[in-house]
Amino acid sequence: MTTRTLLQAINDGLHTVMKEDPSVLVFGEDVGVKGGVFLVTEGLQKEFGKERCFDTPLSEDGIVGAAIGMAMNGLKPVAEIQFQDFIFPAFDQIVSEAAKLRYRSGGQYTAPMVIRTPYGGGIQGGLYHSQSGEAYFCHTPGLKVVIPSTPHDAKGLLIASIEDPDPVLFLEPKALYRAVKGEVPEGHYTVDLTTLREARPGKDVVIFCYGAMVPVAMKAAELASENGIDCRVVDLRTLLPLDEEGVLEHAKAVGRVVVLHEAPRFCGYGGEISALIAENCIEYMEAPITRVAGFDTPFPNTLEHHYLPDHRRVLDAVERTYHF
Amino acid sequence: MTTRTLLQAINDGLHTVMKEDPSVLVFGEDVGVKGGVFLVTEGLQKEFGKERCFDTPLSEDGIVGAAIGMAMNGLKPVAEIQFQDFIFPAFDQIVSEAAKLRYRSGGQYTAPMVIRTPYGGGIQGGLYHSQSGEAYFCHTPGLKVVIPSTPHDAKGLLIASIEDPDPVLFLEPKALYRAVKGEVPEGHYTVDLTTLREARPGKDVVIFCYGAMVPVAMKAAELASENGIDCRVVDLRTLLPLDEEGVLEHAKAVGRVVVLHEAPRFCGYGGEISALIAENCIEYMEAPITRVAGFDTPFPNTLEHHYLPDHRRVLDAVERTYHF
Amino acid sequence: MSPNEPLRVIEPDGGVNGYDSRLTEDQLIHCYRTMVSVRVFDEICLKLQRSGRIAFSIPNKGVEATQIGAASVMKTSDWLFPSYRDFGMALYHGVTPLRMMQNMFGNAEDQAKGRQMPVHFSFEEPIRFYSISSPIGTHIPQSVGAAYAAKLRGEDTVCLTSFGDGGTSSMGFHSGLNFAGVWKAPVVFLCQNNGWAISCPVEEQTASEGFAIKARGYGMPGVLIDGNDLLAVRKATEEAVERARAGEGPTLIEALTFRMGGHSTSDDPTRYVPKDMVDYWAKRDPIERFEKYLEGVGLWSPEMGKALYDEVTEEIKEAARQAEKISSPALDTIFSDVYAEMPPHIRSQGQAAFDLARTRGDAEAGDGDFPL
Amino acid sequence: MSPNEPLRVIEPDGGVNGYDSRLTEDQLIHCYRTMVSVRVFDEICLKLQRSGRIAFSIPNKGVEATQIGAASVMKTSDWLFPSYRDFGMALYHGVTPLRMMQNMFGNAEDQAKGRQMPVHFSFEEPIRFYSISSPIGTHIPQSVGAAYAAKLRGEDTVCLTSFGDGGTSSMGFHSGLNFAGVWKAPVVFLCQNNGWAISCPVEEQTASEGFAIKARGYGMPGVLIDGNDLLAVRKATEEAVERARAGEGPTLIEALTFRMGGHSTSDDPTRYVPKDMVDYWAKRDPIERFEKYLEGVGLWSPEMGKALYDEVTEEIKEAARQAEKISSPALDTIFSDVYAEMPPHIRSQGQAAFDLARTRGDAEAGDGDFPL
Ligand SMILES: Cc1ncc(C[n+]2csc(CCOP(=O)(O)OP(=O)(O)O)c2C)c(N)n1
Ligand SMILES: Cc1ncc(C[n+]2csc(CCOP(=O)(O)OP(=O)(O)O)c2C)c(N)n1
Ligand SMILES: [Mg+2]
Ligand SMILES: [Mg+2]
Repeated sequence: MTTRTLLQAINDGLHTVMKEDPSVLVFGEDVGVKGGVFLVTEGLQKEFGKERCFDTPLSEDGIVGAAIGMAMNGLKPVAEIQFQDFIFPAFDQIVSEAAKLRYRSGGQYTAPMVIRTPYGGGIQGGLYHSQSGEAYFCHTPGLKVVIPSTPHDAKGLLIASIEDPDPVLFLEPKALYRAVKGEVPEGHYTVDLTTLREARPGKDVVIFCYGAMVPVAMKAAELASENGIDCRVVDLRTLLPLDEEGVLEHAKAVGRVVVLHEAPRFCGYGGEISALIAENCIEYMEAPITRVAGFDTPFPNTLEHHYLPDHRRVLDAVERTYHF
Repeated sequence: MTTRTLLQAINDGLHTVMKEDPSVLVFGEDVGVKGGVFLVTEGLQKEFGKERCFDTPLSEDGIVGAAIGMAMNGLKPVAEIQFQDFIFPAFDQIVSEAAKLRYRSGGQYTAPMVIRTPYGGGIQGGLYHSQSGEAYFCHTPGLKVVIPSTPHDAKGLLIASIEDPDPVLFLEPKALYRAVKGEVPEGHYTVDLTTLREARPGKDVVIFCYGAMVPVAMKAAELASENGIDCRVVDLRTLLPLDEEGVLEHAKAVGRVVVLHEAPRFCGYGGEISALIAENCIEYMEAPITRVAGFDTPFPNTLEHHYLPDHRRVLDAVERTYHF
Repeated sequence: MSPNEPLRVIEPDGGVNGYDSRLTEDQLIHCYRTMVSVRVFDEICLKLQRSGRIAFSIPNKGVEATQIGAASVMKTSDWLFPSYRDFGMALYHGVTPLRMMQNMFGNAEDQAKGRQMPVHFSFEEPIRFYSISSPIGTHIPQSVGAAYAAKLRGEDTVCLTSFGDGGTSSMGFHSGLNFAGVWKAPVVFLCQNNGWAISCPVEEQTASEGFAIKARGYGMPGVLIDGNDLLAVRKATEEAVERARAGEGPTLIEALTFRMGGHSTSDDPTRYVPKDMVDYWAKRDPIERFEKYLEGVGLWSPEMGKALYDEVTEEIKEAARQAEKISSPALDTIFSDVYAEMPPHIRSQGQAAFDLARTRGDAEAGDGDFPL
Repeated sequence: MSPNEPLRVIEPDGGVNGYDSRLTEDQLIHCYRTMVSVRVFDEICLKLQRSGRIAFSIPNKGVEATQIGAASVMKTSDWLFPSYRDFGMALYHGVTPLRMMQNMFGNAEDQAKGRQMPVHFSFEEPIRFYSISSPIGTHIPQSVGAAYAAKLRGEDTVCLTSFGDGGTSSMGFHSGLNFAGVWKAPVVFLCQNNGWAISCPVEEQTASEGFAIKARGYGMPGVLIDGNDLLAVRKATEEAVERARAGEGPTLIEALTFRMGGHSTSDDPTRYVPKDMVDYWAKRDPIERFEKYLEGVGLWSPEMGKALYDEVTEEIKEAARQAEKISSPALDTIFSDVYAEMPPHIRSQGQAAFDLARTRGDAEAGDGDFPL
């Protein structure tokens, strides 16, 4: 075990699989010599050569399209999109192609591949370097969507994603790249893609969250406990397919629910969590199912700290839910 | 008043505004001589000339990108995307550009424009000529999303959309193009983009729906009434920004809710409706908030009638909700 | 539109100008037989559609030489990334008419399990005929990825990637050709310029002088050929495949041809195609052209042609009869193949669909017409 | 990379070869002054960023001649569709350093209301300097739409659309140039080939022999020029603008230049740019080049240069000082301008944010660093 940042854990995960499996390739804009703008792929080109870690032309459509072709022809591509905000030129390739290939070909062709991309706010990136687009993708059967929140999970989920037989969108909370540290096992291990994680036990209010919002929820939970409210925090980590049963169990057990994400509220991922609960165990609910989310506006720059949900907003929702 | 199909009503709407306002242009793939593959734009090129109704190269990205430029330079573009399934190459232009232009430029530049596109199943179109992608767009602040279900609304909402100062995605339920008929006023009128429509009064269960699912809900409501269940049907028609207050009023008044759409359930638009209710008036709910939706799979072909929600599935949900 | 003269091999009189195809008699006949099969398959599908027995087809009369000429150069270890009009590529490599008809009927034996519209074929043997996707151009960068993977792994696989004049405007064309150029990927891009993208003529598609010329912008050679001349198509494809196998990278071939029918069974081309254009191309039928050539080398006579036509017709009709008898796919095909393993939520949706059918009866099929 | 010789006007010795710019002395000085202003603005922004007073900037030392040469041909009734590195286009047309600094500080006076990162300028007067968007290439088809609208309305507006070598790989490049060709839209496409897209050299971007050549694939002329030669940039842009105003359609200009700093303040170019390349371009500084020319025509001396530099420096420093004093945008700027009219759900979110700040105190600013 070594203590690593989330960023180092991902880098370690890439090193680990590239060493074990020569069919794993890493490519994207600036991932080679530069090692990516966040340095997530640092050292890979040096260690594995230009054939296995290389830069591409500035075309997300081409990056994902080519990755699909590689995947169906025996390689295991790990494509990087520099910022999740820039993934939209590849939206068609992801949603129409990668996600539907197995289905439309009756299982003859498949696209087991990973698209890694940093998402979310916290770096003063304004409208186009801060977005959390998970909901745009989670409405797409055939795709998997994974978001880690700890270094341990980041490495384990990434390796599981690379080994998964289906296409996986791996969203990395850039705000946590260097902000969280934790124990990370050496070498190969996986964290399975079908279960959520209870990040903190609690019995009064359960907060469902993922990615960069997990530490925010934890902080709010701590503050709440000072006021005698015992919060459970659940890190969903695989958003699609979701561990629905796990969500419902936690919701039933606690009876008071807050759903938290940094993307805009309207038609966001949180709506699905609320809806699942309202559909399957509404009779257990002792309070409204409350969402805390980014505002329904584009992402601002100077005022980003007002836009991003913080412990104040979560605490407020927790208290309202608890005292309902 | 004349009786028109939904398709004729849209064609009539386009004629009406093009006659009144020389800055309105219609363009897209095959909209000129051919009049569009569904013949929605039939006769426009003949009447208004090639300068105002014309074909474009096969590039949805180019169509929407150019429309944005025209809009900011004084024209009123009405761009057609041949099938909603083919809109994804333009996803970036819609989500990153049209929707965010007013905000990012501090109101200096704006993109008042309409993107019309047929959506949904019912024509044996398989994976790629049948999808209902509304949820992909409704998570986008700055955009408006409109779906008519009657000829009267189709024309009135379309004219309102063209006159709206913001970009509007106008989704046309292709299954209804020729299947519904109704009275359509002559000449210019608008249906406002801020209110939902009660399509059928009722007190026992309220069905929230839109587009091609409205007639399905109506049929289910009729069948339910034979069993003594009095269904209210609410046609949301403007999905973004939604008449949230209207939704909550109907939900509170009835206390039992079914949400219906043909897109896949997971992270679909219905989740937002459920979540809104669970957040704002859960205490009025006398039963689980039930969703009836397309399955969480790609859209099939031969078996499309099993995939599309029909009166059987809606009735089933209504009865379960009623008898809960 | 193109100022350059396209490459031609078969002269109007059937003679050839200085190109030795090195095809055996059997191979020549196989090319011919496949062209006839495509034409007959097309005719029969149109009839099946008109009589309501299948929902949809894509006419391909007139473009046979391009698809079969190009496909005939490929080995079964290569990959085809075809367009929806490339029936002949599959037939040439031994996909049976029956397997293709299963798809036209979208039945339980369809390789795509009735999930796609007709003509959206997918085969992985005898050759990899990549699953057709409706969105235009998406397969282009995918084929580059597949080719590059082969190259990285040291295989000598080549990908043949086919698309239309309209397809050159797509984003996939741009990213695909650009990546192929940079990676020197072993791909042959075949642009079938049939004059139209549904109702839009090539002048509405691009202002460039033809499509072959677009190759230079991606650092690869571009070749303009007569697409109704099977041997010209072979010659250009052979050269391109050789370059690819030799590690010299991709080539763009523009084949001039003409779609003699509508865009699809839902389309009426008389609304937009000028009559004289139809007449011009009617005189340049690729099958008649090849017959002249075969006649010259003693392999064809009107009788032989007639006999082969009848034989092929019977075979394809029989395929249609058989395919029509096969039942629809089972309900569970809606729910499988979304992921390698079925997740719980899809399983329970499938279960609910079964239960509902039991308690409330089956869903009713609609009668929607496909417009495009 | 390009085998063709780029167009050059100013000789190494400062003489000009056969091109009369028809610029008055005032205009020449204005060009020079703007080049110096850009360089100084750049220097000051780098310092402001290093000292933590602004978050981010985009170095543009070395590319001044391209942006100012091109912008100087445009009228204020034209449109600029710039890239994030085109500070000089705004300055040339009279946007004050103060207005630009408000954006660098993202303060309450920023035209973009502090919503965008620094360098994402947006102005509509004195010239339409279109709101910069981070996603690469999206503005290209937009500019074509704006130009086509002008043409349809009978105005003689021309759009100048600027992007980098990396931008040519984007889908917007392909659709934009293709539409412009078909529509004969009055646009001048200015590809600033500065050798790099962040850390990716042009050879990784495309296999074509340069970028100007890509024009032919879209049916328009392509011109290769020395981008560090202000008069060569003017000459090519003038010709392109004339064609556009005469209804003859678009032109693609490739300007060879070099970004002498990093991609941004977060980038360390020494990790990837070879030293000899830096040295090569250091000898070709566009400002020194223009000074030689001005000296030759009697408009420049080292003293005059120094005085102007000092004057401009003081002006821009003062702009920075003033901008720094302006407060942050008000909380309600988060919620306005999403739509023309604020819908109820956004209004109530804004209200909730106010209430929360009152009851639980203000949000805390983070300390995230921008990496790109
Ligand atoms: C992205 C996308 N946009 C639009 C369509 C609708 N469409 C289907 S075929 C076609 C024309 C294609 O023309 P071309 O590429 O020349 O091929 P051809 O049919 O002539 O063989 C169009 C516009 C589509 N399938 N995909
Ligand atoms: C669609 C998209 N992908 C990636 C990025 C990240 N990015 C910002 S600038 C840049 C390089 C641009 O290079 P070039 O076009 O040559 O312009 P230059 O910076 O050299 O002026 C990249 C990859 C982006 N902004 N947009
Ligand atoms: Mg065509
Ligand atoms: Mg560059």
